[in-house]
Formats: sequence, C-alpha cells, structure tokens
Amino acid sequence: MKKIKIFGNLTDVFKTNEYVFKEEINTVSELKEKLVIQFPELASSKFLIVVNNEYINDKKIIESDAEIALLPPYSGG
Amino acid sequence: MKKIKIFGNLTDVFKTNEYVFKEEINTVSELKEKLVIQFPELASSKFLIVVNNEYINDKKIIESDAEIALLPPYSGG
Amino acid sequence: MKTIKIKNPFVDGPVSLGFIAESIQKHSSKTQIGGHSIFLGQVRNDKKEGKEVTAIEFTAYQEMAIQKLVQIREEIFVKYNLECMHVYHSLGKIKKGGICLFVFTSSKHRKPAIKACDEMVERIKKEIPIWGKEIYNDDTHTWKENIYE
Amino acid sequence: MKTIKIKNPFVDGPVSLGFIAESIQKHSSKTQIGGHSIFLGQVRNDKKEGKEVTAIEFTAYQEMAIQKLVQIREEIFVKYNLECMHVYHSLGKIKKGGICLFVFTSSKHRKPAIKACDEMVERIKKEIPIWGKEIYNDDTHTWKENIYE
Repeated sequence: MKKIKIFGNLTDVFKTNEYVFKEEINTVSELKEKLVIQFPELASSKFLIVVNNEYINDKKIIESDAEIALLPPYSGG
Repeated sequence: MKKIKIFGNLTDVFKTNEYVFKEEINTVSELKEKLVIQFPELASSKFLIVVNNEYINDKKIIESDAEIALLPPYSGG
Repeated sequence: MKTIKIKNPFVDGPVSLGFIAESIQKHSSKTQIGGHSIFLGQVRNDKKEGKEVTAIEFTAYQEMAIQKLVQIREEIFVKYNLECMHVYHSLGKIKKGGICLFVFTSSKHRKPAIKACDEMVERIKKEIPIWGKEIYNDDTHTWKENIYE
Repeated sequence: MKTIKIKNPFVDGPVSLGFIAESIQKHSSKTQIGGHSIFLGQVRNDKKEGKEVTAIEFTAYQEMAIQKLVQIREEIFVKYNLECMHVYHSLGKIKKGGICLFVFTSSKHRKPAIKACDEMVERIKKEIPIWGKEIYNDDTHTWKENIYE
C-alpha cells in the first residue's frame, strides 16, 4: 500500500489530494501503467511522478517508505 | 545680456547656477568660444548647450529671449 | 559568502501591503545597497466565455517547493552578487486584486537587482511546484496555466 | 488610448515608504493587472579614499526634465501596452539609505511590466537632466557619474 500525493488538475481526476494505491508496484513505469488503467484520463494528462521530491528514472525501484507525488505543470506566481 | 542656467559640476566652475553673460553672441558656437576664454576649464569639460530645452545646431541663431542652459552628463537615479 | 536566510516563503492568504512596506523599510539601514527591484504578482480577473475569475486558490507541494526555492535563490544570489533577496508566495484563496507573489532583490548597482528579480520570477513560475485554481463567479473552476514568452 | 497622467515627478527629499505603500494600495482595485514591477533607487554610502558618501544632493533642469519624462513615459507606455506607470525622483539632499527614485509599472502579464520598468530606469539615468552631488563626511563633494553596462 502506498499513499500518493495528488496536485493541481489531477485532484479533479482522483477526487482527492492523497490517493491510497493498493497494488504492488516496484518502479515508476509500473506505477504509471497501473494508474492509467484505474484512471484512463491520465493517458492524456501531462504530469511528472516524483519520488522523495526528485524526478527518478522510470526503471528505478521505489523504496517502500518513499514519498510519491504526481505533479501536473506548475502554475504558481 | 543673456542669463545662462548652469548645472552639475559646472556650478563649481561658474560658482553660480545662473551666469549672466554680457557679450554679444549670435550662435551656440560663438557662445562656446567666448565662454572658454572666460573659463578655460570648460575646454576639458563635457557639456551640452541647450536652447529652449533643445539641442540646436551650433550655427543656428539664438533668439534674444531664448533660455540657454549648460548641461554636463546626467547623473540622476 | 553572504548568508542566505531560509525562511518559510509561504504566506497564508494575500501578501499584505504592511508586510511589503516593512520589508522595504528594513533595507534603509543597509547603506551598501544602491538599487532594489520588486515584483508583485496580482490576481487578475481574467474573463472567459462570459464568466470571470474572482479568486485563485494556490496549493503547493510545500516540502519540495521550499527545497527548490532555497536552491534557486542561492544560485541567483551568487550569480548576481546580491546584497538581499526575499521571496514570498501566497497559499489558499486570493481574491482578485490581491498580491500573491512578492520577489524583492537588492544589490549595489541597479542592473543585478533587476536581472535577478526577473530571473527569480521566471524560475518560480517554471520550477516551483505550486498550482493555481482559478475560481469563477459561477463557482466553476479551471486550472491556471503559466505562459512563457 | 490610455490617458497618461502628467504629474510632477519631482519630490522634495526622499520618497517616503508611506507614499510607496499607498501607490501599491491604489492598484488593488485595478483587477485587470497581473504584475507590478517596481524599482527603488537608494542612496549608497560609496567609499572613496578613506571618506564616505553621507548624502546625495539632486538638482534638475526641471522644465526640460518634465518635458522629457512625459515623452519617454508615453513611448514606453505604448510600447509595452501598460496599464499603469508612475515615476518619482527626489530633489534636494537625500541621506544614505534614502529612496531617491521610484519607478512603478503595471501590466496584464508580468513581462511587459518588468521590461518597461527596466527600460524606464535606464532612460531616466541617460536622458533626464538631473545631477547628483555626492557629499562626503568631510564636507567635500564629487559629482555622481552614472555607469551603463
């Protein structure tokens, strides 16, 4: 089980700003695949997945206690 | 007789900010020549002569009621 | 090397005028400064399809945002040899006309302060995880998109 | 075309903080504005040969200065399609740490405000007949020279 922080327009898709993801995943690319199955709208959404505040390689293993966040394009200022 | 407005570092040369010029002159170039005779330091000073707030041609006649000013490089701000 | 204060750059609600005035005031004793550059972002009542923006609600991925802001601020501080730099961004709902971003740079001469302020504003918009939800007068919303020329 | 107010840009003594704050305040009702850019020139205590600047005394060829300022302001206002633009410059003796120049530009989007403010400051320094007399702590003086990079 992983908690994923959701921001910006993606909160309209997930209807929450912290989504609990129950499936087993190891990498960012696996996470992406499974999220798109649950939320088909994500296929056409622009966003980055960051792990512990960093952009990481799609193939890198996500540690079990890592903080995951989905970040659509920024619009501060 | 003409009153000439003096600004910036030239006020240290003329010791005034309004210099009364008594000689007869017709053009800016004549004015320059005669001022340099009275104040030799002007030969090495950078300044513009403006007439009625405008830079005018050295050869143009200065009207009798015109406002004349000597402007060294600006240093506002 | 100058010390760079790590303060919380987030402000709940609009950046107040009193706060801006106080920030300027504090610099009058720093007599090595010759120029200050300030940018203020103000919530604009954009009009779209017959409705208009009445407020923007800002959220941030705060931990990441602060980490990035500190890093960018250090880069710009050193690049332009600044004397001072302050950055504040609003969170929560800011009504139209409210100030949501305050960037304040100071240096010996004018040019570094002006360039640093401009660059900081650009980098905040591009690199800091903050999002603006534009709320319309009919209670619908769209998500703000930043434009880069 | 927007009207350009022809106000006296000269202020006796330093530009006060209250005045700056009030100027910003007045713009919160102009909700078509998205960005403000402000430049503040501050009297710096330059050090030369063991003495230091304690004040700058500004004089201007006022009639010509106002005429030029109005003309430059109009050019920049139109060039950047500004919403607002205010310019104030001090006359008389301004002590170190005092604000002697206040340029304030506002536009729908950030970039025009920032560019217009920068350009106005440059043009004021280059094209407006104002002179600064730097007064030292030993009562001697030199005449300020503007530097352009």
